[in-house]
Amino acid sequence: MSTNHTRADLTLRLGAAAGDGIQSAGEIMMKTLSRSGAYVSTYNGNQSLIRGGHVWFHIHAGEMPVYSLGYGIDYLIALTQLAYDEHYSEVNSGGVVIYDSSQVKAHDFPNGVNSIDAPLVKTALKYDKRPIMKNTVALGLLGGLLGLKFEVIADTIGEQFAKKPDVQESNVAAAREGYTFAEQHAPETMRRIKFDYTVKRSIMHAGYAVALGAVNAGCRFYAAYPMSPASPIVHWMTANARELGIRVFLGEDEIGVVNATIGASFAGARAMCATSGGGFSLMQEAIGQAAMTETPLVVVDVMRAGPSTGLPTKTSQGDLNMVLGISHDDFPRAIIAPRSPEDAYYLAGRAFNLAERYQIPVIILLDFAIGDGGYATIDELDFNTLIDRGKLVREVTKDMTNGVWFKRYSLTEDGVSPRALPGTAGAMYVAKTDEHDEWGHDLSDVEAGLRTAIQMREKQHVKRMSKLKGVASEMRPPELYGPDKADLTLVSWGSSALPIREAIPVLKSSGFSVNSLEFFDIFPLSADARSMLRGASRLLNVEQNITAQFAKYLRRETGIEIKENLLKYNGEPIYPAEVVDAVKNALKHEEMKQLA
Amino acid sequence: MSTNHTRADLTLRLGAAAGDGIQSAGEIMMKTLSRSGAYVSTYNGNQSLIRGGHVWFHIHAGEMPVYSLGYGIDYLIALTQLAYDEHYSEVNSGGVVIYDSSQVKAHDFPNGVNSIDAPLVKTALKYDKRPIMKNTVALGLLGGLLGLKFEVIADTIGEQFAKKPDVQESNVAAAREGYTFAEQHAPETMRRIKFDYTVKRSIMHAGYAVALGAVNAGCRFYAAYPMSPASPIVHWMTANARELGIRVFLGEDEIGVVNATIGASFAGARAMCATSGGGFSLMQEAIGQAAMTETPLVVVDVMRAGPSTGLPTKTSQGDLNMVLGISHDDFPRAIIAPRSPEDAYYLAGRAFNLAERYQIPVIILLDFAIGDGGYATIDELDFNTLIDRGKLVREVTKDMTNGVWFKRYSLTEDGVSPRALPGTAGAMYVAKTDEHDEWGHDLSDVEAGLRTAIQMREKQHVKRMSKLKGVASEMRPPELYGPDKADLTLVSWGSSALPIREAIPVLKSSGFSVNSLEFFDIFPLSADARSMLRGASRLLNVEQNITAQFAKYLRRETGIEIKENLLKYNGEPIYPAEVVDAVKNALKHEEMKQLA
Amino acid sequence: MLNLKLYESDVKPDWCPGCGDFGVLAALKNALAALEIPPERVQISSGIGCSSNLPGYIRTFGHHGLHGRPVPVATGIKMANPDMVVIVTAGDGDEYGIGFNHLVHAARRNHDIKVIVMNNEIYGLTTGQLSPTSEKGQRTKTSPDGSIIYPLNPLSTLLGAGATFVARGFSGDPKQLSSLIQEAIKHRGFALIDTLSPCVTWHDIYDKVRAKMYKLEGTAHDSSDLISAYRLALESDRIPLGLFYRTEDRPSFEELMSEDVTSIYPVDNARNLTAEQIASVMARFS
Amino acid sequence: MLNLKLYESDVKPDWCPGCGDFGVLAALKNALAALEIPPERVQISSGIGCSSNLPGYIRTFGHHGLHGRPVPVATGIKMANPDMVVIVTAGDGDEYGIGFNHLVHAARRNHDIKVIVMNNEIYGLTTGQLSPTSEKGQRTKTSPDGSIIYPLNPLSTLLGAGATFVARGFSGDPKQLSSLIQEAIKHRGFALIDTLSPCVTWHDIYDKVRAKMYKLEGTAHDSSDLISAYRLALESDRIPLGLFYRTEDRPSFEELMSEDVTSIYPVDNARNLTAEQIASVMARFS
Ligand SMILES: Cc1ncc(C[n+]2csc(CCOP(=O)(O)OP(=O)(O)O)c2C)c(N)n1
Ligand SMILES: Cc1ncc(C[n+]2csc(CCOP(=O)(O)OP(=O)(O)O)c2C)c(N)n1
Ligand code: SF4
Ligand code: SF4
Ligand SMILES: [Mg+2]
Ligand SMILES: [Mg+2]
Repeated sequence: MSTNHTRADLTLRLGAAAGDGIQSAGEIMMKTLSRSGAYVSTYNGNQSLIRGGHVWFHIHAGEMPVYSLGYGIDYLIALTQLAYDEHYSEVNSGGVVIYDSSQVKAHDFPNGVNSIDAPLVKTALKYDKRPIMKNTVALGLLGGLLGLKFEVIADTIGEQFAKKPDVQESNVAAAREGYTFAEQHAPETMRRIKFDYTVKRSIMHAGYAVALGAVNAGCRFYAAYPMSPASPIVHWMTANARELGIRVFLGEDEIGVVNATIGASFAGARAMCATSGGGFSLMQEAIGQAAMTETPLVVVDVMRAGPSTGLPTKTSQGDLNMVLGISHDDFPRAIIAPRSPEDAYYLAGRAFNLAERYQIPVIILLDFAIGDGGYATIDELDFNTLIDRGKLVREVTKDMTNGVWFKRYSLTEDGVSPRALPGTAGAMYVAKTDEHDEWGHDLSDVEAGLRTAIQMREKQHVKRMSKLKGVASEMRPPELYGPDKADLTLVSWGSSALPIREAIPVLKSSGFSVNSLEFFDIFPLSADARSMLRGASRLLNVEQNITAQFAKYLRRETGIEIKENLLKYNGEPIYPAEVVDAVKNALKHEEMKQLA
Repeated sequence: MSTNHTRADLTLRLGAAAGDGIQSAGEIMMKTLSRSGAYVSTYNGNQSLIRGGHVWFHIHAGEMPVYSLGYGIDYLIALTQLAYDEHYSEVNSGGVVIYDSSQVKAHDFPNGVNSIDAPLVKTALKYDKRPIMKNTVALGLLGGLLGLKFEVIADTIGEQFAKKPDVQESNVAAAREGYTFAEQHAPETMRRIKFDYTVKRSIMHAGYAVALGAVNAGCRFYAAYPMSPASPIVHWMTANARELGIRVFLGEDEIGVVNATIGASFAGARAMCATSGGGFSLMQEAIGQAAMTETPLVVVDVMRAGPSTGLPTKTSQGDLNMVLGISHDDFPRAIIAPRSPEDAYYLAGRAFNLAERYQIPVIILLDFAIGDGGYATIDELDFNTLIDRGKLVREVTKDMTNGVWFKRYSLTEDGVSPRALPGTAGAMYVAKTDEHDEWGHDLSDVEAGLRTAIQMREKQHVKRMSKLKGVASEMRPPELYGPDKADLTLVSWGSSALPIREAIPVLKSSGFSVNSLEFFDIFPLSADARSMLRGASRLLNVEQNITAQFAKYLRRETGIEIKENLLKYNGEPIYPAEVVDAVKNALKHEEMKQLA
Repeated sequence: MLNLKLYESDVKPDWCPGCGDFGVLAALKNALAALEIPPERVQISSGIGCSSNLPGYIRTFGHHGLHGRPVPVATGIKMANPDMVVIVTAGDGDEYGIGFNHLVHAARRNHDIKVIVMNNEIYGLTTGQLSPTSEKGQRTKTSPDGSIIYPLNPLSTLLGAGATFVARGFSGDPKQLSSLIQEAIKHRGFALIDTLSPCVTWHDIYDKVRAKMYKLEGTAHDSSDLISAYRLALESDRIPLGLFYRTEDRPSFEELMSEDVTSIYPVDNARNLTAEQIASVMARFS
Repeated sequence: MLNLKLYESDVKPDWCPGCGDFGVLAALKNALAALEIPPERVQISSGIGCSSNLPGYIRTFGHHGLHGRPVPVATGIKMANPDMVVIVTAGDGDEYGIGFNHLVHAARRNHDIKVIVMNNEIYGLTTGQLSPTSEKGQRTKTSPDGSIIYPLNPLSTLLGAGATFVARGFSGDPKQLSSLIQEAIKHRGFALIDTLSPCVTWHDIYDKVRAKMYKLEGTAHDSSDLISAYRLALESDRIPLGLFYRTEDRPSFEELMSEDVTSIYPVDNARNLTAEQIASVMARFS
């Protein structure tokens, strides 16, 4: 692969067996690059197993913001034969393959690709009986090739091994050997970028970002049952529980988890839980419960490739239909799909405001690609974010009670009834999953089917659903990326926006006029979405599932049928080159038609 | 209410407190009418409690087929004041209200309504210390008014009390007193129908019908956790388990239930389970599992009004979005919504054929109105139904194995791979919820992300989804009810077809030209559905949920937006009169526009 | 003793006349009044079932949620607001059937919640099907010829799972039941009171219970002896009523949590992170 | 003894070198060969987890299903085809966490399935989080400062729930484990073998087990004595290995079912109702 473009960026890929420490090496390189002033975006090609197999870590780094995996591979480190065989064909012309011929047989090189046969294992064996430091040697070598300052590499390594002082020093030394080797063996032409050691930027993936955004928004109750790729969130929460005062509930299953979250929210905490598709399925009944009792709830679903167990460490955007149809019968909800870690941070905070303002469940859809599989550089975060707890009654006035009960489900114009928390004097009420009247009394037993109860049921059902009007008024339309007018408008939701952002400049340089509508507020759909879609001269939908769930949803809501789709559903992330190809095919095809 | 029409039918309503035995009385009357040659259709207005409150039983009987509740009330038995207050205003002109002035204060009578003040309690007290037989007296009275043969009433009562011989006789005697009272006090003009004691027809509701259809199709494993309104199915299954050889699993919860059903199906049984929305939510993860392991599965969801616990004994069609989006990521499924008990019987059998032919989950959507809440007369059933178990391998040939494993997930043109059952020699394989290759080997661990695994994932995902093509080719288009051409076409799915059938002749007699498209094969949509919808001059959608889920689904699939809707979502069944009104409003409105 | 009127709802219970649950409701009100816990400090969570309708009939905070899930809801409430007295009232189907796993794990974690199970050995609200505690041979709507299934013994199972307070009450003896509830509330951590509460409509066990019951108070039983409690739980000829087992050796989950999470502030007081917290957190993201 | 090769898969286990699960796999193959059960008569169900990958590594029928659900799947299989020898192999998270309720109820109903839990006191596949059997104080990814939660004792809980066969094995002793598996298969009904199977990557308990273990064979323990089994299960200073409890007094669910449902025919032979059946059924619908 060798899509040429002019941006000052480069791509690195490290491939090895699980247990070889490739993720750790990749993270060190990512941090080093970031601390050297580069924007980074990474992808973790891992497997659902603990040792062996084949894993890889990909870094895209640039002088300007980067969003996804970039184009091809500029630097490939292949620690195993499998890593070599799998990746060498993607190395760009002018790129470098680094391997150790004592381990890997380099059988074939694409045109214009440099190779460096380095004694990685031999060097590593100087420091340990087992060659476990071969990745560190390679890391140093790579740093040397890239022209990174060794001190930055050394510091990052030191940090990584802070808890193992015995191997800290030897790792740094091993890296230095690699670094020196690079200085001696660097090929003449290599893609390089400029570094700037004065800037400081943060890097995180959307799993951590959503956690940070939640906690900064006042979330102090988190519940989870481990599930890839949502687990980083619970790891972060437990690691920070002490310092930030987070109460963490580690449930016996996802049903316990979501019900405890609902309990905590009912009691007044800003509370959240996260899982992936299988766990989310189990939570559905309880999400309906929260909607019916009008208890605010924020649930994160980090999507992975399914159906069923599927590919636990691979990415997908296949859960939209599920969250559009959570549990039985109609209830209000909001669905939000951050495009990036930054989005995740801000939208998590906003999710709590929406959840509390409208007393509804808010679903945040992330995916493996940005949620666990990839770190990215983020702009400086604003921590002074709005916290709006909605209609929260701290003191009960006479009109709110009948002397016995608090009027929890009062019929109001906006559909939102004032809420009081357990412990508030005079505010006693029963949260009800049965249909109920304004006082929270059952309409399902002695009243059911009576004229008055039928009317009250209608009113309560309408009241709940009418909250969607308010939510819709807060939903943001898709953001336009690229030029205002274009021959083709790409449509995406959530993380699929990112590879598109990297495709647009490349397409432009090839003379294609393309822009992109990035949806992140998914349901209810913003009122402007329809006209924006209508305004486009031609639409091509990009998403990661096999049935074009989002395009179908848009058709359901707007009547607009998007006939061209780039659908990826093999578990791998979308590469910008795939977007480029899809657009070129579409537009060329169009030209052909016009000529004919 | 007094919509006049010309059909030879009548409507009866019995209202009382729960525990007063009104359901039993209603069933006796229903059977008596059926055994007297009338077509019947009933509705059970009950509550989610055991004693007290207010319940009612409605019977629509006719010389010609009847489908739903008919128009207004011709005969009202009001055993309690509440029953009187709730129902008297619906009594048709020329109708009769039967009450006992020692219990009920008749404060108001609509125009042209007859009343009979009968000593129900006094008579009942002759037979027991407590007036529990007042409903039997009323029953006899009603029979007398209707001109039914007393022997038929007596036989049916005798049958009902077969297990309590001590009260059998006294009940018959009490009924006879009521019957005699009627002969003496019958008002002059009453709506009556002709009886024919020679015909024999069956009556059942869709819950029993779906069970019967399943068992006749060879289903011999049934699993359940009780839930209204799905419980009648498990009651029927356990009652018939011994005689019909059904193995019944009473699980600890719905998750256990559906997984055991999947296990039984995997082992070779035709297996089914049923629940309502809340339980269905819990089953979702496992339904995804069945799709992934390609294990046939039939699940019945008897819908009730929600969300959440909602109104357990009230009706709804609110679960469509849920079953369109079951669990995460895409997998093939079929969704079927019987309109009536007869439909339920035949479609249950067909569901097993679809499930086994395509090795997919098939969801049958019933609702309270036809599923538990209402019996109806059915035509004679055909028990000689097709049983097609699909590609079931009884003997393994060489090409099916590699000497170790059976090639369970072989890539085939129609997407369906031959299946073998545990116990079959040489057919060992592992059913997998992880993505897998043709041999059922994991693609999620050591293979994940490798080029070959990525390709195989794509193929297996496409293979599974491609089965939908076959399913779609078997899906039937909506059935047209009424004239071929009409000014307005009503659209409905499942049980909503029935009140429409009773509205169309009434509309016709008022000069409105209306027909109806009855959908019952819901997903995938039959290819003809679109053109049939397009062919209509004007569409009005009728369904029982607040967001018009089916209309939205049709828009998603066909692009056709149905702008006029009759949506009912208060838990009560749709009355034909409501359809009549909706159509008249729509068409009158249209006329007005044309005049203006 | 607070005035019982404080806890009075304006809703009449929809239970059948004679239902055991009336006795449980009376005992619960009595216990709260006796311990002088004002209504606004009490949180009752329930599931779905006849018994689970209880929260509507007592004036405290209530959460009438999903079938089988009141325990995790209660746990979340207690963790978020440890000042509340958190009680679960539910049925045998709810707690020993669909919700049993939550009960077991709440018990072993020793969450400070008190669970009163109204055990009538039947699914009442769904009109009388087999429950996990239905006896072998019992005829119900789902076992018309008599059940072939062995019942679950909730007491021996919970004892095995490490519950720190296990008792059995009887709705026909609201006085004893009230004192068991009071003990449970005073207990440090999780408490289960399996309460025999007959369903007069679908499966009336009044006679059975009255014939076989005896009270542990005054017997030689030592409620700190786990093995002896276990032996009692296995008794089937007679039905012991009272406190089977209690240990105060284990701090509750909430006690341990409060020690562990150092900077807890009232959860209802949501605010942004402090500058120090931000600095410390962000340092790890660079 | 059948040839072990019969059970050989062509897939190499993806377990870490040294993982305890290798020993369990070996013991299982050995037990099946010793009992001379041909591969096509064996059905293994598993959940999700490192341990649950086992079915791919042994040539029998397998169902590698959902996390926590292998027990009901196995139950359905056994009820549908009682001729199969039905075994569940899964992890502690799978069976004692998310799936525990199914286990408890399968035990009390005495379904004829044999459950081998590979208990490593950790969630292995998800990279090392707290499991229900993790010890108090254990440091994991979800308890970085040491867990504050009491572990679940699966043996005492299952004994309390009425399990008819309860044993503990150790992957480091495949010989004893094989004989426990053989006993379990021969047992009339449900069997649980809690099998300590160390995770060398996230929580290595080899040393702990080796230091504290002892075998019940040859001790005075009477495996028909429930109270004594219960006492053993509570032991924490030492780790008893072997058969804790077995009773053959209760017929299995499947035995009772076959007596109850008189006209059972092979379930894979689906056909329409007979004329007599139709007549009898339809009579009730008139
Ligand atoms: C998920 C789910 N499954 C099933 C039901 C139906 N359901 C309602 S109450 C109940 C059982 C009630 O029995 P129990 O808990 O013993 O309470 P009781 O009525 O006997 O007091 C069931 C099965 C439900 N509401 N939700
Ligand atoms: C519903 C659901 N929740 C969570 C997960 C994620 N998950 C996969 S394996 C596992 C735990 C594995 O632990 P254990 O059962 O002890 O097996 P081990 O890997 O230790 O052998 C979890 C939580 C899942 N697959 N499904
Ligand atoms: S049905 Fe039984 S449990 Fe329910 S209220 Fe009546 S007596 Fe009580
Ligand atoms: S992570 Fe642990 S349990 Fe999983 S394979 Fe490795 S050693 Fe075994
Ligand atoms: Mg009960
Ligand atoms: Mg484990």
